[in-house]
Amino acid sequence: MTTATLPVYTKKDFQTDQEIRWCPGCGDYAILAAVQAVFAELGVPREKFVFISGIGCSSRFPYYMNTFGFHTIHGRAPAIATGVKLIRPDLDVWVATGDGDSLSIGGNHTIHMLRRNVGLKVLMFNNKIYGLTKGQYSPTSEVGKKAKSTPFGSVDRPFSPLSLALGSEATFIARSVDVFQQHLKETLRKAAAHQGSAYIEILQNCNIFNDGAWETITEKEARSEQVVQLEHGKPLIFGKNRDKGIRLVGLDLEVVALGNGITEKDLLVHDEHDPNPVYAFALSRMDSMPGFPTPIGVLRALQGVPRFEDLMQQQIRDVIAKKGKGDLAKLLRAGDTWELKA
Amino acid sequence: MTTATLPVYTKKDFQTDQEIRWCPGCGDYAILAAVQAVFAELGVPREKFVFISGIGCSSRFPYYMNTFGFHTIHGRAPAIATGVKLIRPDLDVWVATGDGDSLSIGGNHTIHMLRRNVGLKVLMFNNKIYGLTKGQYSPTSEVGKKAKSTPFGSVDRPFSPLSLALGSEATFIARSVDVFQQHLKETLRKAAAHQGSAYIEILQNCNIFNDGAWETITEKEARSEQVVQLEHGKPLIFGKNRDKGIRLVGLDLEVVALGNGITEKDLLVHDEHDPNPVYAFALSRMDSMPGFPTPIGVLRALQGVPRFEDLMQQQIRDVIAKKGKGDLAKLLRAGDTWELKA
Amino acid sequence: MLSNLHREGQFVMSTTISDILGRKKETIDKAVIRFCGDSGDGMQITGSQFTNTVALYGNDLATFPDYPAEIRAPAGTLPGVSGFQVHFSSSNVYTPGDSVDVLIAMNPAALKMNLSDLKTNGILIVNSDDFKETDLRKAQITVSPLEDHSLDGYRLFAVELTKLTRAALKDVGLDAKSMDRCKNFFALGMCYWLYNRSMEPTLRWLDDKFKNKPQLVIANKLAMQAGYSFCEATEAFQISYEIPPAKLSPGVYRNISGNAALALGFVAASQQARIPLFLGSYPITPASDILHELSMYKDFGVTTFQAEDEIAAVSSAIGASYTGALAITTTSGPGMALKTEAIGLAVAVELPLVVCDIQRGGPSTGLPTKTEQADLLQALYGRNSEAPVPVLAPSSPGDCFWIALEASRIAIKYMVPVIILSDGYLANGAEPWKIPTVAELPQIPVHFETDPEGFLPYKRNPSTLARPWAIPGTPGLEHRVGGIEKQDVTGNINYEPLNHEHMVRTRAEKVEGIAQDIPEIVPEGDPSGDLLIVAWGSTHGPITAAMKPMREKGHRIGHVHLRYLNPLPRNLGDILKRYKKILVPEMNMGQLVMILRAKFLVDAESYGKIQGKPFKQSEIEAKIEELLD
Amino acid sequence: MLSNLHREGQFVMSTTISDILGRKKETIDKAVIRFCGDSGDGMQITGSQFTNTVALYGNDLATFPDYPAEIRAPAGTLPGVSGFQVHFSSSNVYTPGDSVDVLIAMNPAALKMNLSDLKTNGILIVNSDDFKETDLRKAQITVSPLEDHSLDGYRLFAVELTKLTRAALKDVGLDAKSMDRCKNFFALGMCYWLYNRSMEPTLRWLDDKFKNKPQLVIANKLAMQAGYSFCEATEAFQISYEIPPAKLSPGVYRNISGNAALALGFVAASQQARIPLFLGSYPITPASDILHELSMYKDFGVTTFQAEDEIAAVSSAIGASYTGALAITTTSGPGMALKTEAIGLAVAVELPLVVCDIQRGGPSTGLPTKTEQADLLQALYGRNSEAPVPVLAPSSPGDCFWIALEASRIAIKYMVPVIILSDGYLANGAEPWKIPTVAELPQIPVHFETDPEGFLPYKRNPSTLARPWAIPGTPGLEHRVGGIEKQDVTGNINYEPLNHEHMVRTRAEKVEGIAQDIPEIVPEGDPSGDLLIVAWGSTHGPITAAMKPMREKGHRIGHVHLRYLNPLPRNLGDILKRYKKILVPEMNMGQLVMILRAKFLVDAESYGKIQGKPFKQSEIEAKIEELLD
Ligand SMILES: Cc1ncc(C[n+]2csc(CCOP(=O)(O)OP(=O)(O)O)c2C)c(N)n1
Ligand SMILES: Cc1ncc(C[n+]2csc(CCOP(=O)(O)OP(=O)(O)O)c2C)c(N)n1
Ligand code: SF4
Ligand code: SF4
Ligand SMILES: [Mg+2]
Ligand SMILES: [Mg+2]
Repeated sequence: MTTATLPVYTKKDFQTDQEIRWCPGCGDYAILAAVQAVFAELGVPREKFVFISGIGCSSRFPYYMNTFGFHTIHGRAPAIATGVKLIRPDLDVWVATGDGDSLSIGGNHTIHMLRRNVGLKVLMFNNKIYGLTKGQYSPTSEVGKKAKSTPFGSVDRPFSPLSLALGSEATFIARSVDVFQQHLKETLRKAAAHQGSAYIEILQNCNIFNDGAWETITEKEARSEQVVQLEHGKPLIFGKNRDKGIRLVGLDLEVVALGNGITEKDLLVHDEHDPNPVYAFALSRMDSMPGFPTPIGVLRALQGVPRFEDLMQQQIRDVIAKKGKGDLAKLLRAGDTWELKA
Repeated sequence: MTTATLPVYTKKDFQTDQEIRWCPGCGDYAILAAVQAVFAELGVPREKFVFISGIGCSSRFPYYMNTFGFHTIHGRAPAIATGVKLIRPDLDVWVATGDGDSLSIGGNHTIHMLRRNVGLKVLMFNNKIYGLTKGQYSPTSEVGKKAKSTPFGSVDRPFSPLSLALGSEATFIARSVDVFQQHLKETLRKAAAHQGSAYIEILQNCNIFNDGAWETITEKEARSEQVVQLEHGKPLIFGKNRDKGIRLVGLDLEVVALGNGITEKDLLVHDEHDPNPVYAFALSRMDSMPGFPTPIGVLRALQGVPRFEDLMQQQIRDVIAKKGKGDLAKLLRAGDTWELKA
Repeated sequence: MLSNLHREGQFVMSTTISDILGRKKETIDKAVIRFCGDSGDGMQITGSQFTNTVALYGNDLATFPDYPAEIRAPAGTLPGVSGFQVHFSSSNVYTPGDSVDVLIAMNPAALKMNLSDLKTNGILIVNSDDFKETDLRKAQITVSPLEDHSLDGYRLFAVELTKLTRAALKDVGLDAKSMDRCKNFFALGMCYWLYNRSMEPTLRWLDDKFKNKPQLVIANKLAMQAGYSFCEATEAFQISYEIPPAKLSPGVYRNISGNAALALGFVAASQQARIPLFLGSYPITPASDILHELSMYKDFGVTTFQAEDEIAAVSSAIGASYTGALAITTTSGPGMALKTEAIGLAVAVELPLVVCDIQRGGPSTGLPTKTEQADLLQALYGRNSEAPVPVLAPSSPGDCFWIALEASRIAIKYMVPVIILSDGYLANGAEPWKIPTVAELPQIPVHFETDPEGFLPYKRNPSTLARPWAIPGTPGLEHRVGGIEKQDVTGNINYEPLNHEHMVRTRAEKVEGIAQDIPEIVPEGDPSGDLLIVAWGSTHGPITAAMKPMREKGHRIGHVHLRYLNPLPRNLGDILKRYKKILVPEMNMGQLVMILRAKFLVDAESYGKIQGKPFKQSEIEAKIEELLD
Repeated sequence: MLSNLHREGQFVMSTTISDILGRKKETIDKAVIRFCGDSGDGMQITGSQFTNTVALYGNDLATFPDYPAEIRAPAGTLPGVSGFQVHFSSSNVYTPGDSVDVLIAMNPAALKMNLSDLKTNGILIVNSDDFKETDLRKAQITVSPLEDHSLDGYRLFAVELTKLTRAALKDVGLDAKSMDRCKNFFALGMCYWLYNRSMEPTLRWLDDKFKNKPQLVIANKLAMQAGYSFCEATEAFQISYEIPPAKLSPGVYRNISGNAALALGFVAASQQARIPLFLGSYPITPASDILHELSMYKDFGVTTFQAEDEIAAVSSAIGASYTGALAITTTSGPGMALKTEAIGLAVAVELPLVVCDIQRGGPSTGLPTKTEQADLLQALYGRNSEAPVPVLAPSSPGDCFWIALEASRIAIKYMVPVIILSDGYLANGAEPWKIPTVAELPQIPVHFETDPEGFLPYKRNPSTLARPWAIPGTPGLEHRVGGIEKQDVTGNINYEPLNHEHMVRTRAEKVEGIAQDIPEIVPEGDPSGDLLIVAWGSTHGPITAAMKPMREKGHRIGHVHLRYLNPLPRNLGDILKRYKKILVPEMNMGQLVMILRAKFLVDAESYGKIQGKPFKQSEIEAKIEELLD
């Protein structure tokens, strides 16, 4: 792969001629735009990109990306993508999925992909609803959700997708928002650079069945008060006037106002490389803690964990190095044999 | 349910006439004995116990318990048990499962059961191997495991079952060991008392396909050095001479020797009720951290989270209280109707 | 007929001005009308309102909603077109109609997609405001059909629907976009005028629907009335039509879709059985509405569990059944494929369970919103090893209610999982349904075993071969069941060769035996003759419709419509022998026909249509003619 | 014959003392011998060693291992009994034998479970040390059969195996338990004496097997030699047998089981196709060994992925196939049920894939370690909607190799998932297999599309109807595929009615067309006559065995054994017409017979055996006699 011959791409090179079939106003458009823009920059030949998806509005994504694309069946994209990676670790494989596709029917494949650290970049469009099937609650919907299948309100507690990912040994987890284009692009770039599974929760608005689900975060007013942007090596500060921060008390996080003797030094400093997942786990709980802002950005980017597909291929290379390349004629005659002459 | 009429049970009352078909020496026998003993004490009428299992050596468990028992299909026990609980929340429903049954094929049902906090007690027999299918590695097997399907060693990282459970919002997680009978019984009692999902990892020896997997913990010598027994309200101390402890440094745990200025006061004090799962998550990482002992006992017992089945039934009662009990004749004629006379 | 009608709403036909002006009013027997437009144009609501009005009036009818797989494809594009067809008549109606008398097309894309179904000289109403250059481009049309004479064969009414609606609503205080959303009601008003229908039911519905948005009530009412008046005033139509009520059998009616009827049927079954109803389901088109419906019936003690996937859905239902509930699970083809292992467990442990497969186009994701009948063989054989189950199929939306009851009855009586095969067409299509009284519903006796004396988990009822239903919580009945082969009677794990053969045959016999407990079949039409049409499911309508004209032509034709696909009615073999030829129309490649050929060695012929669309009456007629020529 | 034999091992028959002592040595044609005992007694190893030795000697043979579902049920109990049967002969061998000439029973439970299969006057060797009160109780026997004359009809040799073994090993320095573990080798030694076989191959095997445990090498060798000498010295047997080598067709042979042959076949296919082999699998009895085997062939670049479940297993294989691998997935019935949705996806996206279902007893968990053929209809129809796939079935352990190659060839050439139906009997049973040279293997040409010029993802090869295989990483071929219905040629999402019908029919046609690419069938036996036996899979052995005696009796019988179940060989219909009756023996309730009846309207009769066990030759013979009487 010589970069010298790599064509210079523009966003347009990643657009297809297929009519986009999302509802007007859907947050998916913004995500598509960001992905197309970032792909053009990554320095990867277009034919090396593969987009694999399950079923859902979000899973229509591959049709709109001028890369290799495979729109598969509900929930199974991580497993199918694992097969792709095991055969061709050099491909840049991305998964587009939804909160239902990835966490409901696809939960098992998601956690095992993360455990194995398969080198896939997973874009999980979290709109806290089943869009394509017209509005049932999902495993990320808040308790009490009134939706098509829960007219009296849901009673089950949601997953925190990023906590679940950490419980599954994820090496890279991040969160961004459909409408925060710059942030989203930056997050995608970081995911692209990660060696191993990258699980990115993208807060996405389904304006038809769950409009305003992320309002508290996306509204102009809210952005700075309700969101803390994580930056490696920087303290956890937020607020319109950057006057609030997060500090650690024992194993608990606490929101504090800066001033009155409390300075940046008292705050947690973001370390996305912390080998101990406890820190990232603590961050992943914040959005469900009343009074806390929602962290966006890369919560964890653990370096140095080998990718599943590389280890698998390495094992093959090792065996060949040791035993030599397999000889079919020999293999057929392996073990006890006897010859019968004519 | 009047305790006055409750027969006094002995362990024998929970034994069946079926021949036990585990290999001689299998750790499952000890678990069976402990469960039978504890069931006899719980003050629950025998007919209210239901044991549901998937497939695996461990999943043969229900056949040997003189309660209601259902040996189902591979991985689906939590989902089937959820159906049981939704219809009869008053039943005392237990699930017997293995590391393969619960974490491999059954991973999705396990995490969703925990998220919903269905009132099931799950005994997960972790022998780090597929026993019934004769020795393939499992999602809890250590990296490099040479087993039937990985003659050159496995390359995927294992789950920490208890981390995964916490990532799934578990309200009760515990760990015990087949051969630690008293500890196991005590753990079972605590699980029985918990309102909601209880996930108990039982370290179990498969002497045929993975003999000695827990040797470092179960060997006489090792017990006190490699194991820290969690007790609510007590500091985390271990060692033959109870001369070592665990303390917190930032978000990291540290093993310290007591003495030389370090006293019990510097140590973490176990709080199984800590509402913040970060503490339990930190504990759940310990066994995979070199130099750390394996914690056994109840890592987390979060109180006050309602059970899924209770909320579902409550919703039915609420609607009936508000609307009255449904009237079929009325329902049939609901909406716009018209009559055609003869 | 009108005098016979008592309408709950007590509305009266308003005398129309056309009567006064003396414009022509023609009484006809039936009409087929199709509303089509962009998904955002509210065509489903418009169609439903029209349907409701003609139903209340007493016409027989059938509907066919047809909507895209996308929630909302881009406005104005071909994939975004949504349609709703109503066939209403003073006679019996069996299908939504092969072709349409009146087509309302809200934009060029809708016109392009639907025009071929409009009868020559049929009425075509288009919104001429939406035929601008950009609109045409979205529909991939170069020259406006309003200008190139391509519509010459129709009675074209190019109406400025947008402009006229805005004019009507100018004082309501809505923004332009909101006003434009009311133009479907303008079109609806026109249709009411055209068929001399009262706007009363729709006015009432608007009051209720938007009770918290009074501005919308006013706006839509005004739009509808404007459409009505437009026809009246402009003399756009020189003729209007009157279709008298149908002679339906006496009783109280409502309009019902197949999915709603299934839901209602299960609630009724649970009430009749006096045990709780449990639904374990995972949403999937076109089955989701059953979950939605049942989740509203908490007052009937219904538990609806939206599971994490289809496997958990069916598994939870098995758990509920084990615990004494009437347990069901609902899905469509891809979800059905995922449930098969667990259904096999229900077969092995012999527990009642009803599995509803609302079939859609396949394979794989296929055509999620389109209809098909291609899951029959999956239902019969799609499990590992020999795992026979009864399979039932409703033949109309209203019949779904009765099938739900019957499936529940069989499941409970025989301790067996039962599969119901409905399809997208039955699920979403609606028909007037005669409401039964509770007394008319079948009894569903349930016996939970309670006696520990001599209890054994596989001791069978000698006549049904059912094992006892012994639910957890019953003192003294502690026992173990499982998916491994077991000894009959005791239920103990058993691998002996002859026991296995006995168990396999017993499970099969139990299902076969149900043939004695279901009605013999009586063919419609001729009891013997040249041709027997054997079919199942939603093909009932077009075949029934085709029978009459064909028999009037002198052909001797019978029609057997199978509601029981396994076991088959016990006299079916005899009936097959009475006809020279056998035709089996199915919306698949020939699945039932294979069963009939194998079982009865008759040279039955398959007629397959796999287009995501029901048969047309004319297609059935043509095939009959071909065969009998 | 002996002179013709070159043995790689270069061992020579040792002259036995019996020759010297002049005890009787009878030359016979064949023998069936069964070793049975507790699962812990090493019966599978004993049987395999005996098999290996007779195979090396040049006998034809067939084996039948039969082990319990439990890993190790309690020692001495009935469920713990494990058995291994070998049939070896100087003529062709087709089955492991209906009944046994020699039964070695290591304990009372084994005796009880197996005695009924021993021929009258057959040789019965029991370990009399294990017939104590407690041993009898574990086997639920009250009176010792050694004492109640119930064994009078057999040539009983009650040998103190335990005691004699311990005596032989007294100097090795093992504990009692370890010594007792060698008693199977004592029994093996006895059998070698009885059949005049050299111990050489087993001695060699022991050297290799326990190379790191020299004590065990010595102990087992001593035990075996002691058994041999015991017969020699004690004159326990007054007669020994000689079974000359068989006249097999010339070539190099090895003994192979069906699962090993499948694994080997796929490695060969991947080499012939020059693309990597990928296996996605989840362990399940009796398929797991294929995974175990293939995971050893990393030197052939084989990727074996043990997935989290069957759905992930097949899905990963689809991903690998999409990326250009020869992708396979292996499972048994319950796992197959879970894979059906994903197989439907492979049908829709038209990718090559080979799915192996090693059938076992069902339904549900059923009889995991027993054999059955009841997944045929699941393979053919167990998917939502119309999703036809080719289905192949090997007819012997060795044939599994060729079926793997053929399935791979078809999958790649036609871009279609292919199902292979093996079963527990073929999987674990072994037979001498003539090893092909690499040059004899079929070519499997692969063409990956590389030319962007005019590339369209569903542009079909006009003769095969296959679409191009355009793998990721190929510049200029970026394109999208998916499970939604698509337009032919372009592959764009398409919901149009006629396109759907076209696609459904095209997918079916593609599979049907393979009939032109597979051999016509030629019946074994009479080319026309009174009876045609049509069968598939592992029933090949007993049917072939039964043919000869029945034809010798004068019956005119043909036998068609189908290796292709979909599509069927193109001349099958013609062949069926040439016989008066058609019999279809299957280890199910009549699955293939249903297809034949439906397709050809012939009154084929089903003969079902569902006992977790293969047919016996005598059962087939009896059925033939019944039909032809
Ligand atoms: C096996 C199967 N089950 C169910 C469905 C129906 N289905 C399609 S998408 C979907 C959920 C979509 O939700 P999500 O993943 O959140 O995607 P969104 O549409 O919200 O982007 C469901 C239940 C299906 N296609 N296949
Ligand atoms: C659908 C399905 N897939 C696979 C199997 C085979 N199988 C039975 S048990 C098992 C794994 C058992 O491992 P575990 O759960 O750890 O139980 P253990 O035997 O170790 O107690 C497998 C793969 C099956 N029975 N059903
Ligand atoms: S339904 Fe919601 S998620 Fe789906 S396309 Fe429409 S707005 Fe987007
Ligand atoms: S195989 Fe292992 S886990 Fe299974 S019964 Fe035997 S010792 Fe126990
Ligand atoms: Mg969603
Ligand atoms: Mg295990």
